[in-house]
Parts: sequence; structure tokens; C-alpha cells
Amino acid sequence: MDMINILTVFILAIFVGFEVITKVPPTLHTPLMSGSNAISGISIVGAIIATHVSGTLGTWLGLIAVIFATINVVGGFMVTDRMLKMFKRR
Amino acid sequence: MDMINILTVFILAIFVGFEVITKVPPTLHTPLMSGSNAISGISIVGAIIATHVSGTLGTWLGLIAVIFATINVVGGFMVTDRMLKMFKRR
Amino acid sequence: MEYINLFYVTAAVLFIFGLKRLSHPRTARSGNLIAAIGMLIAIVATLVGYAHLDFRLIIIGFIVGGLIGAIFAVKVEMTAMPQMVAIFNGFGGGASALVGMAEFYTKAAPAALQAHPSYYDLTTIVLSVFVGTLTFTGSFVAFGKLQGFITGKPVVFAGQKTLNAILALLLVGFAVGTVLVPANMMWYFLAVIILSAILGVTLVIPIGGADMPVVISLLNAYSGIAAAAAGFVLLNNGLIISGALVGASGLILTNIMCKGMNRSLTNVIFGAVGLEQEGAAGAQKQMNIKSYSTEEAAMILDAAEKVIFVPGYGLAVAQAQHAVREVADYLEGKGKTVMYAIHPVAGRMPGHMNVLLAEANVPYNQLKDLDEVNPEFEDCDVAVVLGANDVVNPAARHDKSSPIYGMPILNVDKARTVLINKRTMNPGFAGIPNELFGYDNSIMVFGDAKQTLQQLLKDLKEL
Amino acid sequence: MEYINLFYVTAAVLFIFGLKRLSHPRTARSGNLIAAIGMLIAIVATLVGYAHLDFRLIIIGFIVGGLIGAIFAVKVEMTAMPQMVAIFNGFGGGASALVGMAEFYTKAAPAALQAHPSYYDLTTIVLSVFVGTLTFTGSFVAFGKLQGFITGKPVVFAGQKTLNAILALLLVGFAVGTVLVPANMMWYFLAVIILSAILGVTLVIPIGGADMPVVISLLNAYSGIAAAAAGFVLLNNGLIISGALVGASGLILTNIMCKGMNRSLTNVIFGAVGLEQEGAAGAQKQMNIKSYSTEEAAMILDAAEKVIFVPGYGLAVAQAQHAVREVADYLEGKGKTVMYAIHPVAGRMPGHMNVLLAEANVPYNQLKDLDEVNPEFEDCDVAVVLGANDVVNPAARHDKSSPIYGMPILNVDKARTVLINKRTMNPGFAGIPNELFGYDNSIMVFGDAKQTLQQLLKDLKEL
Ligand SMILES: NC(=O)c1ccc[n+]([C@@H]2O[C@H](COP(=O)([O-])OP(=O)(O)OC[C@H]3O[C@@H](n4cnc5c(N)ncnc54)[C@H](OP(=O)(O)O)[C@@H]3O)[C@@H](O)[C@H]2O)c1
Ligand SMILES: NC(=O)c1ccc[n+]([C@@H]2O[C@H](COP(=O)([O-])OP(=O)(O)OC[C@H]3O[C@@H](n4cnc5c(N)ncnc54)[C@H](OP(=O)(O)O)[C@@H]3O)[C@@H](O)[C@H]2O)c1
Repeated sequence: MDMINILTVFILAIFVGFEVITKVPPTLHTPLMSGSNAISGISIVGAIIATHVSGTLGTWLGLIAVIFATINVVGGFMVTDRMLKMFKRR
Repeated sequence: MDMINILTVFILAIFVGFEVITKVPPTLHTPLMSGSNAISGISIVGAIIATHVSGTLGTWLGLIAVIFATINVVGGFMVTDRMLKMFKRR
Repeated sequence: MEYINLFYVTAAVLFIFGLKRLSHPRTARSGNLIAAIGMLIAIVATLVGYAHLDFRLIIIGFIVGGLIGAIFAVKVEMTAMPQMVAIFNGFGGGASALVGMAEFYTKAAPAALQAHPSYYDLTTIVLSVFVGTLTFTGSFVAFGKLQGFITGKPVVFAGQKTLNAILALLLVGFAVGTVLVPANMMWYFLAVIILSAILGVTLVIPIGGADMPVVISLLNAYSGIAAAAAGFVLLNNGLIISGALVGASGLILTNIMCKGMNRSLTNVIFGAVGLEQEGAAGAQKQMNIKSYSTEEAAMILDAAEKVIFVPGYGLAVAQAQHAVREVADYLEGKGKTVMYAIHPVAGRMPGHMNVLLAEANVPYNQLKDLDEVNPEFEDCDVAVVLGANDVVNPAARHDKSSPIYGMPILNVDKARTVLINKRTMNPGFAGIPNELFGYDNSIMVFGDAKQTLQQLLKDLKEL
Repeated sequence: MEYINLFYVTAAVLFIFGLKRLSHPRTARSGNLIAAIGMLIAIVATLVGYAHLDFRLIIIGFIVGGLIGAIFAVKVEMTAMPQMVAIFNGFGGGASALVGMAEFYTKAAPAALQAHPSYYDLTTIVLSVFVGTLTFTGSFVAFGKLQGFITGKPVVFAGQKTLNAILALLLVGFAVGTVLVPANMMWYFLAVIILSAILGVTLVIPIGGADMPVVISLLNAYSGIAAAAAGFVLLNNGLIISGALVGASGLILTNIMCKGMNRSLTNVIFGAVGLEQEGAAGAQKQMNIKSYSTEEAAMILDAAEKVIFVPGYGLAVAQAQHAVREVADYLEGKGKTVMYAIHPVAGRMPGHMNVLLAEANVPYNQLKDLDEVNPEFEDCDVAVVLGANDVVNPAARHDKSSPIYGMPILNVDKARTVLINKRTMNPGFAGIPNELFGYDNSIMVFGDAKQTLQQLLKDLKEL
């Protein structure tokens, strides 16, 4: 049940993603690229959980994972905001 | 976990429904109404399962449920098809 | 037995693809077929995957239900579509309610009651039974009103809202009781069923027959919610997804209709429109109207180069869809530009006019929607309004005191000449006068739409 | 601890709403903010909801990562956006891979290995590590190519495809081994990591620098898939939904770029475009071209009533976005109709020109897309092509032998006069000659876009 449930969630999310993203106009494709990239930084959740792993190797993996994911999240959202700030209507 | 999973599925399905349905043009709103109605006949699955219930009352509930759901499914898809058959391009 | 959920999800995905294909007339029919295949997969998976089913009952159910559904589907007139949807809808809601009841019976029947069923089970069961039962009775009242079994007029009486409020409160009480008080569970549950059934009736009965489409669409959403609730009961993803899809569809259509009528949903449900109509109609201003014969109308059409037909509810009532197509085809054969202007809430159902004209083989690319056609009226010689009224009422554009002010309308008055066919000077659905009929460029051609159009065709040929 | 999933789902729903708001420039910024809030919720929920986290590590990670990310985000030039996305992307993929590795370490480390981890766990872990690592190294190669650290030319050698095929086969072998052969699990897993890293390099290195945007967009999709895979490992709905959203976005953008370039994805990845360019350019036909000074160009513009600017990659290279806005504003001040024509794949990134011109404060309602602007060229006095080449090549319309045949282009040649600014007669990205330059109504104005436009503005003012 669990596995199928989780697969269902995945499939539905793909549908949602497809429908929502096709509505983004070409004007905003560059911000979309960097914005959706920032969202992929959600792996930061996994990275935080990974620091729980015991042992030196685990610790280091966790630290690097947190650094990587944080770069992705912070940089991604900030640069997207910087771009979107520039879009103005007369 | 299970309950939240199932809630997630529900929420995502609402998003999918919303996105997909808003794309249906006014021309097809009547068939959409009867077609989506036919889909709500999916409760036929529950009705079939319900015949498994033991006891006379359960049996009768199950039978009536199957009849009701079958009317909805068969009638719904057939009438939608009948309508859509009429839409023609010159 | 876990793998069975894969089939349900497959079915749900096919429903989604089916609905996606409904976004174009060219692909719509295959979309319906795909959805039907999804349903078949779900049914077969259930029959194969579950043990201890009573196949005798199931086969009887399939045959009886299938026959009834098929007969309905083949026999129904296109004009009776709203009733049809209402009744199917009622059966769907009823089925969900029955599923909930059967689950209750399994889980809470004295015999099975070793352990108290979980709060989750009870809550979802009560929910599915409540929504399903309300959908069931409500849909049948809506059906009765449209079919003329019950008066189409709003049935109102003093204290009605108070009564409904009390019923609703009682219902909530018994629902909570069912979940929390094991001792009286059975009786409370029974009370929930009965009260839901009553509430379905008392909530729909005060709504006017003409508002029924909105109600039906809302009930359609409810039947989806009921199916989803049944899915929560059975922990079945297929039911949950499909229910959510139907719920979304119903709510979106309800919203479109309300917007098109320029009213809020609350106003539709609690407004009891159709009572003050006489008053409003009485306040009509004096108008000078010109009434022509079909022969004179034929001469006007003969001189025109661009003609736009504007069908409305009256065309559906008169079953004049074939007649209008014949006139239009004849004019087109004479080298004139011809199109149909379709208002989103013309008729009594969303997309009503499209289905009606499609039945008469009008190709869908000749049907122009509001935004597309409105600029066309400016250089149009003749606009022919056939049994439409509210959707061409210019008061919506400029008269702030009009109840339909702000509603988007078809600008037929911008055409050089407007030919208007209806039987009398009576108002339309909204019950308000239409100043268009008195405009200088307006000409009335009184009579039943079908007869008038048939006569018009004869006159055109004799010119 | 189960309730924590509710927060993840909330975060995912906020991502969806954020992406929905990206469908209009007016709401886009708030959409990005909403998505960022979703991320914050997910992070806080994790920090609060999980026990035994190493907060020392986490805080160091947040500070180091946050600083690096913020500095990148503030410093980067708008023209360097593709590199920027590539590098962020690489870090995201890397993080997912590390999460998978850490999970492997917990579940399969000799110490923890009382029970063999389940096939489900191993499969999902291997998947997330493979996709994540490949994304990591691939993205850095793409970054290096665009930044000039690695040659932008396709790096090809004999047997390259065979080598890649062997690497891929080995990878599959070790992946299967990790899941099925507990004894050697550790070594096999290490081999998977190393091979994935190598494959990320060898797959991207043969692709030309100019094709990098497509690769980056594809890697973007992969980073989403890696996050989703990590979600399957941790049974975390939030990761799964977000990953799916990103995956869909990346694939859609990849597809749009390929369509805009009129090439298949396979051709981009395995085609090694950029090698035969010299040959194609050599086969150029003799053309008679007219070359004007900026002064003469200024006089043509002065006489025009309707001017359409067509920016391309060259405008971005020259950083001439402000210069073009100044010229356009000046002309508009003189009462002329001015607009910008934006081709979907002008520049090197989807939407590249929009961001560039937005930076120069050009209001987005002056930016017209292909379908909207193409009919405008017919009654346009002057089309000013600025550093664009392939996107205005008429061969795409009629020359079946051209590699870009069938690609939708901006029909600048329909304008009464076409002013074309570029530095030389060299071809653009596709490496093919452009017959437009020899057309009767074409006039070349050679020079760097920024300098030319600045000179043009001076000349206009001196007229
Ligand atoms: N489409 C939807 O989804 C929907 C749903 C709910 C409500 N509504 C409401 O329904 C209305 C639709 O507007 P509408 O312009 O289509 O219709 P309408 O305003 O209701 O007007 C219909 C007109 O048809 C005439 N008519 C009736 N029978 C006829 C016959 N046999 N031959 C010729 N004419 C006949 C009537 O006048 P005579 O009696 O003088 O002949 C009447 O004025 C709107 O107010 C809308 O808000 C629509
Ligand atoms: N947008 C995307 O997503 C994307 C992604 C991948 C590939 N592409 C491809 O990129 C191409 C984009 O077309 P395009 O028309 O924008 O560009 P293009 O065809 O690459 O042409 C750019 C032109 O700008 C000129 N130029 C370069 N530097 C300049 C400067 N400083 N001042 C003035 N002119 C300068 C160059 O000519 P000189 O050297 O003579 O000056 C060159 O001909 C298409 O082929 C497309 O398929 C786009």
C-alpha cells in the first residue's frame, strides 16, 4: 500500500507540474528555470536528516550535503527574486 | 503516515482536476458535466466491495449500491458519447 | 492484494487523460472512451482482486443498472440533459452513501463489534453517508422540478431558513454523536441518514426551477466529494482521485454559471429568485416596438451580407435547432457570411447551445464565443435573436440598477438591424424587461421559434 | 513524528502555488516568495521534528552554504545566468546524492548490518546516488564550458560513444550488484558512485558550449528526479512532489528549446554540433550587401513611423540592453510606434532576451512574442536586427536543405527596410550563412552592438 501510495503521489505531482509549468509564458522562462531549480533544493530536508547519521564519514557527508543544498536554496531563490524584480509594467 | 499520504493524494488530485478542467472550452461544458458525472460513478468499486458484507441488510445495501452505481456509469458514459458524437467540424 | 491499488491508480490516470482530451471537440469523444476504459479496469480489478464477493448480486446489479442507464441514455432528449445529469448524479451520490452504510454495518454491527471502530473510520463513514444521501435526495428534487413533477417555482414559507438551520445543527450533533458515543451509535447513525435525506429536499425545494442547473452542477461536485469520502473510508486511491476530479469539475462549472448570471452562489441557493419577478416586469417602461411578418424579415435577410444568429433558451424549448441550421445554410448558399454567437449561459446549462446546435449538425467552428463574436456585430448587417433574452439585454452594460448589471452580454444592438424572435413580450429567466426590443434598429418577429423559422425559410425561397 | 509530513505537504502545496503565480510577470515575484516560504516551513519542520540532529553541523552548513549562495546570487551578471543555474543545479544534485550515500551508510554500514536492507531501500538509494552524482559532475562540466574554464568546443574522439556505452553498462551492472549481492555491496556501491561521476563528465564533454542551455535544462530535470528519488528513500512526500515538479519543469523547458532550435534531444546530446560549421560557412553563396554608417541608419529611422527592434545573442554579449532602450525611448518620444520582437530561443537561454531587456527597464508589455509580432512586420517601416542571426534567417521558411528548415522565425524580411547590426559577416550559433543580409531591403550596420547603438543615438539627436 505504502509504496503504491507514494508512487501515486509522484504521478499526480508530475501531472500538476506539467499543467502548471506549461502555463508559464516564454517571458518568464529564465526565472522559471532558476526558480524551479531553487525548489529542487528541497533535498536540504534530506541533508538535515543526514546529519543524524553517526560515525565520522556520516557526519562529513551530512555537512557537505547541508552546504550544497543551502547554496542551491539560498542562491536559487535570491537570484530568481533579483531577476523578477526587474520585470516591470509601464 | 497513511492518513497524510492519502490526504496528499486528495490535494494533488484537486490541483490536477482544477488545472485540467479549466482548459475545457465552453463549447464542451455540457458533455464535461455528464462525463465527469460518469466518473463519479467510480463508487461502483465500493459498491462491488460492499456485496461482500454478510447479513441480509448488508446484501441488500450492496445490491442497491451496485444498481445505482451502474446506472450512473453506463448511463453517464453513453449519454456523453451520444453528445460528443454530434460535434463535427465542417 | 496490495497490487490492486495499482489498477485503481491506472484508472484514475486514464480519467485524467480522458478529461484532458475533453479540451477539444476533435479529441473529446476518444477522451470519454479512455475514461470509460479506466472505469472498466477499475471494475475488473475489483471483481478479480477481492475475495468473497457475491457475484450473484453483482451480476443482477450490473444487468438491472446497465439496462436502466442505457435506456435513459438513448432515449433522453437533448433538451432534457440537465434532468438526466441530475438523476445520474443522484444515483452516484446514493451509491456512495450506500457504500458508507455497508461499511458501517460491517465495522459497527453488533455482531462485528468486538472492537470499537476507529475515529478515522467513523468520521469518514459519516461524511460519505451525509454527502451521498444529501446528493441523492437533492438531485431527485432537482430532477422533479425540471421534469415538472414538482412545481418549478421556489417553494418558500416563513421560518424556512430557521428550519434548515435547526436540521443542520441536529445533523451535526448526531454526526458527532455517532463518532463519539459508541453506546447509541446505531441510532445516531440512523438519524444522520434521515436528516441528510430531509436536508437534501429542504435545501433544494426553495430554489427556482430555472436555477436548477447551478444546483445540479453543485450536486455534481457533491457526488464527487461523496465518492472521495467513500475512498477515504476504503483507503482507496482510485476513489479519492476520481472524486477530487469530479468535485473540481462541479465547482468550476458552478462558478462559471454564477459568473455568467452575475450572481453569487449564496444568492442562488438562498435567494429564491422567481418570486419578485412579476413586480420587476410590471415596472416596465413604455416602449415603441416594431413587429414584422416573416415575409418582411425574409426581405431584410435577403439584402444582408453578414448575418449572425443568436440562439437562446427559447430555441431549445421550441426544438428549433434544425430549423435554424436550414435557414443559415440557405443564406450561406446565397453567398452570405453566417455565424452563430454563443453566450456562455445562454440556455439553461453551461454549453447548452453548443450541444443543441451540434445535434443539428452545425459544425463547431461556426460557433463563436462571446469574446470572439462581439467585435463582429459592428459590421454585421442583421443579428437574428432566437429565443434569447437576458443574454442580449443592453441594460447589463449601462443600467447600474439592473439586477444583471455587469454581466457580459452579446452586443447584438451594435448590428445594423436586429431581428428578434420570441412568442410574447414576456421577460426571460431573470424576469426583467429588455429595452433592446424598443431600440430603433430592433424588429420583433413574434411566434414560436420553430414555426417562425420554417415559415421564414419558405418565404426566403419564394423571394 | 508523523504529523511532520503535513508540513512537507504544505511546503509542496506552496511550491505549486508559487509556480502557478509564475504565469504572470505581475504575480511572479510573490510566487517566488511563496515558494521560499514553503522551503522555510519544510526546513523548520525538519529541524523541530527530527530528534538527534547535529545542530553544530547544520548551523555551519547553513552559514557557509548561505553565504556562498547569496554572494553568487548578488554578484552574477545577467548574461551569466546559464552558468549560475548550472552550478546551483550541480549542488542540488550533489546534495541528493549525498543524502542517498548517508542513508546507505546508515542502513548498510557493517555496524548497522544486522538485517540486510530491503530491496526497496537499496534500489531507491542507488537511483538517487546515480542521478544525483551524474547531475553534480555534469553540471560542473557545463559550468566550466560556459565560463570558459573548459573549451566550449565539442571534445570528441574515436570510440567515444563506445566508451560511454561500456561505462553505462558497467554502471548498470554494479547498480544491480549493489541491490542483489550483499557480500560485495560496499564495493559495488562505491563503483556506482565513481562511474556515475565519470559518466556525468563524459556525457557532457562532447556537447558544444552553445548547446549547454539545453543540457543545463535537462540536468535541472535530473536534479528534480534525484530529489524525488531521495524522497522515495526517506518516504518523504515533500521531496517526491517537489522533485516531480522540478523534473516536469526541466523537461518542458528542454523540449521548448529543442523545438525552437528545430532539433531533437538525441541530436543535441549525441550530435556534437559545432564541428562541421566551417564547412557550411564556406559554402556561402555570393551576396551583394549594402553597408551603411550609423548616420545613414539614423536618417532611415527618423523617417520611419513604426520600428521593431529584434534583439539576439549579440545584444547580450555586447551588454547593449540599456543602449537599445535609450534609442527606442528616443524614437518613441518622437511619436513613433516602437516594439521589441522576442524569439523564444533568441540568446542562449529560454526567455534570455526578456530578462535582459527587463534589466534595462523595458516594460514587459512592449515585448512581443513570435505569434504576436510576426503579422506586425508587414506594415513596419524599419526592423532593427541587433546581434540576432539564426532567429531571422529566412532559409528556415523555404530552404529544405537548411539545417534550420522548419524552425519558426521572425519575419523581419517583410519589413520595408531591415537594419542589421553585427560585427562581421560570420554566421551565428547554427553556423550557417544568412541570405537575409543580401536581400534588397537589407542594410548592414557593422560594429559592436553597444557602441553602434550609442553612436546611433547621438546621430539621431543631431539630425
Ligand atoms: N446556461 C446556463 O448555464 C444557465 C444556468 C442557469 C440560469 N441561466 C440563465 O438563463 C438565462 C439564459 O438567457 P437566454 O437569453 O438564453 O434565455 P432567457 O433570458 O431565459 O430568455 C428566453 C426567451 O425565449 C423565449 N421563448 C420561450 N419559448 C420560446 C419559443 N417556443 N419560441 C421562441 N421563443 C421562445 C421567451 O420569451 P417568450 O416567452 O416571449 O417566448 C424568453 O424571453 C440567463 O438569464 C442565465 O443567467 C443559464
Ligand atoms: N535561447 C535558447 O534557449 C537557446 C539555447 C541553445 C541554443 N540556442 C540557439 O542560439 C541561437 C540564437 O539565435 P540568435 O539569433 O539570438 O543568435 P545567433 O544566431 O547566435 O547570432 C548572434 C549574432 O550576434 C552577433 N554578435 C556577437 N557579438 C556581437 C556584438 N558584440 N555586437 C553585435 N553583434 C554581435 C554575431 O555576429 P558577429 O560575430 O558577426 O558579430 C552573431 O551572428 C539559435 O540558433 C538558437 O537555436 C538558443
